[in-house]
Amino acid sequence: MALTTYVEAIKQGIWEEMESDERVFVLGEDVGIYGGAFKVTAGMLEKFGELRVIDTPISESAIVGAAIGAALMGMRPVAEMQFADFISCAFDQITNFAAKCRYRWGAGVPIVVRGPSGGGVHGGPFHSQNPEMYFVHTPGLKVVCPSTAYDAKGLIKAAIRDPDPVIYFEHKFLYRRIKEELPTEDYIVPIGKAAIRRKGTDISVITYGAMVYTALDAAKELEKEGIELEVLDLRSLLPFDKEAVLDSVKRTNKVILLHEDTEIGGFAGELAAVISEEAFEYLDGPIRRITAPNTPVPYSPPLEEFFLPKVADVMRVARELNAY
Amino acid sequence: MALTTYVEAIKQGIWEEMESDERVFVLGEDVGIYGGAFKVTAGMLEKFGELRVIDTPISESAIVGAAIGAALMGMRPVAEMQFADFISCAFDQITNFAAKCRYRWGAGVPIVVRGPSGGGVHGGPFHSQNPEMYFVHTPGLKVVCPSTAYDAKGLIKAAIRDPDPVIYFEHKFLYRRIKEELPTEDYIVPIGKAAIRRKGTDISVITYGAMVYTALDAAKELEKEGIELEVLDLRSLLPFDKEAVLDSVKRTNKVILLHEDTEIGGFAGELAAVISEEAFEYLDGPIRRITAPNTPVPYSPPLEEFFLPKVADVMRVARELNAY
Amino acid sequence: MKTLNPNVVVRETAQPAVLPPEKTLLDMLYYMQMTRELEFRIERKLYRQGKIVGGVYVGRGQEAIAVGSCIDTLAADVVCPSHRDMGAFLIRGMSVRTILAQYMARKTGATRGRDGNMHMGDMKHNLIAFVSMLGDNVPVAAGIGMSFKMRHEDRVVLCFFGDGATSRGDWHEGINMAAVMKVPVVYICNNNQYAYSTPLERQMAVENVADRAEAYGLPGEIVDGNNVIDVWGAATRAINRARSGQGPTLIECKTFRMTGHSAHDDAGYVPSALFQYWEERDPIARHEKFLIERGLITREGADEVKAGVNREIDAAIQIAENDPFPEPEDCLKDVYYEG
Amino acid sequence: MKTLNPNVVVRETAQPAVLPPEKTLLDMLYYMQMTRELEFRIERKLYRQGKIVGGVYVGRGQEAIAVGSCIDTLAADVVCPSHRDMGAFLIRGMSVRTILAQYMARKTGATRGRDGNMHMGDMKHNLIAFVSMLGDNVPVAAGIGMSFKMRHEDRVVLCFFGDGATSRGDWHEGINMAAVMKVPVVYICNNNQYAYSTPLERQMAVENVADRAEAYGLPGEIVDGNNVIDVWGAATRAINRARSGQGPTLIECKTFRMTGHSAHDDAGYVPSALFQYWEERDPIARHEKFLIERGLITREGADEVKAGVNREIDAAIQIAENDPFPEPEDCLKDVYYEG
Ligand SMILES: Cc1ncc(C[n+]2csc(CCOP(=O)(O)OP(=O)(O)O)c2C)c(N)n1
Ligand SMILES: Cc1ncc(C[n+]2csc(CCOP(=O)(O)OP(=O)(O)O)c2C)c(N)n1
Ligand SMILES: [Mg+2]
Ligand SMILES: [Mg+2]
Repeated sequence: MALTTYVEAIKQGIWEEMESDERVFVLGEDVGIYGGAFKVTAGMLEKFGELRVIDTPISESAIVGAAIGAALMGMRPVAEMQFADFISCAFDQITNFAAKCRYRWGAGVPIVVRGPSGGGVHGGPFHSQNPEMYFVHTPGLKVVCPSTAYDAKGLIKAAIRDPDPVIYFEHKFLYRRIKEELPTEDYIVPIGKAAIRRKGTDISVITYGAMVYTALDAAKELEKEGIELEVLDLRSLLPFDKEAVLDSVKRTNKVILLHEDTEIGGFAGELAAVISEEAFEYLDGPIRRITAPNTPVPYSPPLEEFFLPKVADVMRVARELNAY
Repeated sequence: MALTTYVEAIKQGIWEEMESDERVFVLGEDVGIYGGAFKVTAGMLEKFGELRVIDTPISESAIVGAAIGAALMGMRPVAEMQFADFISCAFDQITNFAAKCRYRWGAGVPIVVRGPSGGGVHGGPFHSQNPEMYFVHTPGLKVVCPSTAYDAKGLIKAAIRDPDPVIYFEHKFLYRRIKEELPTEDYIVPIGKAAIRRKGTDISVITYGAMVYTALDAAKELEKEGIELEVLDLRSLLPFDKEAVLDSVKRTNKVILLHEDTEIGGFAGELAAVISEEAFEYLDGPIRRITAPNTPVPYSPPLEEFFLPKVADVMRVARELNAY
Repeated sequence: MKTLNPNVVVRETAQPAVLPPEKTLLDMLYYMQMTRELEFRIERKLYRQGKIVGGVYVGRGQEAIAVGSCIDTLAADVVCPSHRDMGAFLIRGMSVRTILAQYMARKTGATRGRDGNMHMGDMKHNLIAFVSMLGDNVPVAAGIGMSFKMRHEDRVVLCFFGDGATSRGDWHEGINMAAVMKVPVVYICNNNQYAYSTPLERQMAVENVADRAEAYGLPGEIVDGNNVIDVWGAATRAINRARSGQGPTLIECKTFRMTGHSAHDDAGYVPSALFQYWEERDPIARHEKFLIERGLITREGADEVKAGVNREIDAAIQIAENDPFPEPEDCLKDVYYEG
Repeated sequence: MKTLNPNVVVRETAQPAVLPPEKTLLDMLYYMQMTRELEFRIERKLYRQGKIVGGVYVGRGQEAIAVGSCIDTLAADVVCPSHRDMGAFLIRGMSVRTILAQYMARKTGATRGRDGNMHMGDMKHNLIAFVSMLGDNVPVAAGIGMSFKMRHEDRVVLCFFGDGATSRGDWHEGINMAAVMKVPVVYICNNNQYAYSTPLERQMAVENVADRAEAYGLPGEIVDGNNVIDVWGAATRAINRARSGQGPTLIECKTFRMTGHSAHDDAGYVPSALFQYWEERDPIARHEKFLIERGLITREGADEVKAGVNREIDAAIQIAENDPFPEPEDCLKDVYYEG
């Protein structure tokens, strides 16, 4: 069977939803003729026509605003941010309009806002950001960060079908580096469910996105030293799978929180609070965070390499925790 | 001696800096003729003239953008957001332009962006927000949240003199409810330094903004029960006074993290991570969070009352922790 | 006609060739009167009695704009009001009691107490709730129009905003997108010449909001916003354009805010001559005069409209005041779909 | 003159009454040639050799715009370039080596490796670094102008952007604010008729970017962006207006992007006839021809300019390639002021 890349999986997911539900449409910059900067929407214009594959002006706020308007009328818009970094320009529409409609007046806003996030491709400070926390901190939104092709497809489909606004961050480093065989039948990955990527007894590494692979690589190395990491891939950040987190921590009693996003105010903080409140008695060591440092994402390869959490970081911290 | 309100203290701080440093100017909506929606800039137009007290169009993004431009030319702009909620409209300029200039090309952006945040005045979902975490999570910014008139003045002066961009959230509930005698001589409150508002031995309540008073009120009640809360007012969130936090926790061994902002991704998470990593061995009980629930800020008094963390919440959790 | 504000020219518009039917002309009076009296109660009575908390904004003097433009919308059309468009809610069918309950933060209000004053929405009436961030509804309206175009539906959307809101980036992005996509939107500006305390000339370096229309390639039209029939005429033309696939229009209604910005603003910064000038052009008095002159109503009949409206409001206040507040725990509900 | 794109009219501009001095005319050739050759090396050599990583954007065919408008700026003036304005950096005094080191992510680059390609800034040269978010520099330029006005300084700021950037809300807010405040800014649009793959008619429903100027109450001027002397003329007029306190101007330079959007885009979506049409209007060839016809340079002299430029670049590449990368731990420095 053919292997499907992560980027192709996203495309398949949107494509299938557009085929099965005529309310679904895509809009964004260069999504039509060009098929998207990363080709996520390639071929859609030809297949679905210009009413459902809409090239817009460079107006992130209006892209999201228009998606909201269409969603209020019963459509299922999928809005692309050419890079996730540019979601900053749509921040107000997302956090104030989309996130609060249902609460205020019962009007659902089933939009998906998606875009490539993350570093590792030398994109520099404005093409490498991980903006998930700005939205995780906004009640009314959902936020997902798939790490596998299977999840990328299953979560985009779940996001499109979701009655609430979903922010979907795809990791551009994984686009063509990750591939797997996908089911031929229709499936979704439910929003809010984590997946254990590796069972382990000694330390839980709780992570998401591209860092799942960093954790798995470290686990493989540490296995040789007799340290067994459990790797929990959150997949969704809002809501997140608290049960799976607590369950893992209660079994391993030690925890590393790993993400590519910067440290202060990052998702690791939220996890630390939940764990130290609800699994306090199970902890046999300090909760350790491994994150990017508190800086913009630098461009030059040695700087970016320094910035990104690495396998060696996980190994070092795991050894320390193991010895604790 | 006359007592100075919190709102008057902010005004005094800006006024004095404008008198002593001609680089300082204010801009924003209705800050001139009207003196600001909450009168923070009242009288400034008459005193300093329209080149330094600038009524702008309703353009939050351009207000901040223009402040950045002027700051790059050596000015010290103080930009007002009429309500802190509207900072959402300037999110991109703040997080991408202002926050990253120094890192990228060594250009300091000494702007202050200030505005009234917080609930308790029935402002509803768009006039009550606590948007601090969006900026705390952005390296390159500083974020302060004064709770006293003394701090309000000392921190606005420190913010104006700071070489980096400072986001200054004043709590509108405190504007006219809090007053105290202020020093007649010039002073600042250094950014990044917490203050112990009440010494205590049993539990540390770490908080900021209007919640400082909630904590103090609870402490007064609990004293009667023999529970001694220590109340630590962070004053600054970015950078925050890690030393003071750890020192307090190491003395009391129990901790409540209290804020008016919503829970998920709130500042309590950051604190929990730091404490559970760096003071793990000192903890004699779970770290407890008391925050607003994960909803927009509702308008109707019973809903808003439910939304805001209360003295009773602190008392309940403190009793539980004390009994732990 | 020159207003006192040297920056504002209200072009003399010809009386529309076709007048609305009699019933519409009389309905206009009713809705304007209802708007005026309802807002009077809200701002000058209930708010001052402490029965409404938080901020209160009314559209005194601007009643003709929402009424004239919404009166002929069809049930399937959509309206995105702004914060001075009470008439839109009334015409679209929101009850006076629901509105009052909203202002008094009751469970029976349009947002069940979650939001305040003019932030009302109801999909049943195709009314989109305003968010405070001015101009945010402009791209949203474009998206609503896009959905009509995609589905080949014969519907239009009306979107309201003030002169001040036109300075927001979202206003620009939204109008531009609507123009590029040629969607069926009618954008309606209440140019009351102030944004809070800020007069027009500190907001823009052009004389008219409608001067901006050309920059987007859409037709702009300026009307006397204090003449409900002129507003109706412009709206009708724009709605027809939209329905026939010719895309969006920007209508600028020249008017004046006959109050402070909100209930706690005494508008001390507004020259009193301006109030006087515009008082003489009061849209309700003018429409009454028109109806009387045409023999469509008598002076007494007009007074009875006002009296009737007040009886309706009295009754609604009684109900709304006895309506329950939401349960505190309701705070936690409906952040997400609950099935 | 009509271009092949039916939406674009390049108005035939009269040769400016006053020409720049000879030295300026020759400098123009040098800087355009340097821009062209330097970007050629960057896009077609260093990038393809893997010596530049990440994205690369060049301004091939648009060299006259930055060069014509910046050539007469004074040291105290400020320039906010966008992503296709290499000439601005060169004219303002940034060395070829610093630029190459920037592209090759070296410590000696304009951002010491923190940022890539055109995101260069240097307060020494009054060059403000671009951020990717298109249009963000427009309000920033307004603020720079405000500071000049506040301090009564005789300085102007030039701010560059593409046609696509004009759809951003920040563009609107910034231009409007500059117009209202009457600050000394010259806004310069490179209208290369595409934003990435999106042609002008899908970005705006007007023919010209400059049509938008009226909506803000500022003068707009359209020039042939492939004629460096025309650009110079328009810039000179606008700079003079700004210096004399008459406020901002919007200059639209009609041009064409003679490459893909970035080094990894083959521009397959651009009709090849358009490339051909604009190739014939190449700004460097045209300027060479002009200089030769006026007897200001010979063919050989012009070739020698190009050869000289290439020698400069060769030398700079050698240095830059041997420049060090930043130390990894540098990542942590300078997020805040470090004294
Ligand atoms: C983005 C944003 N900034 C500021 C405000 C605060 N504010 C509320 S109404 C108003 C003035 C609005 O003026 P205009 O658009 O002319 O409407 P009007 O009130 O005159 O009808 C302001 C500044 C807001 N609601 N939203
Ligand atoms: C806010 C924002 N959205 C999207 C992008 C991605 N992007 C980079 S350049 C570009 C096209 C720009 O078009 P234009 O402004 O015409 O400039 P040109 O590249 O044609 O010179 C796009 C969409 C961006 N940089 N910023
Ligand atoms: Mg107004
Ligand atoms: Mg372009």
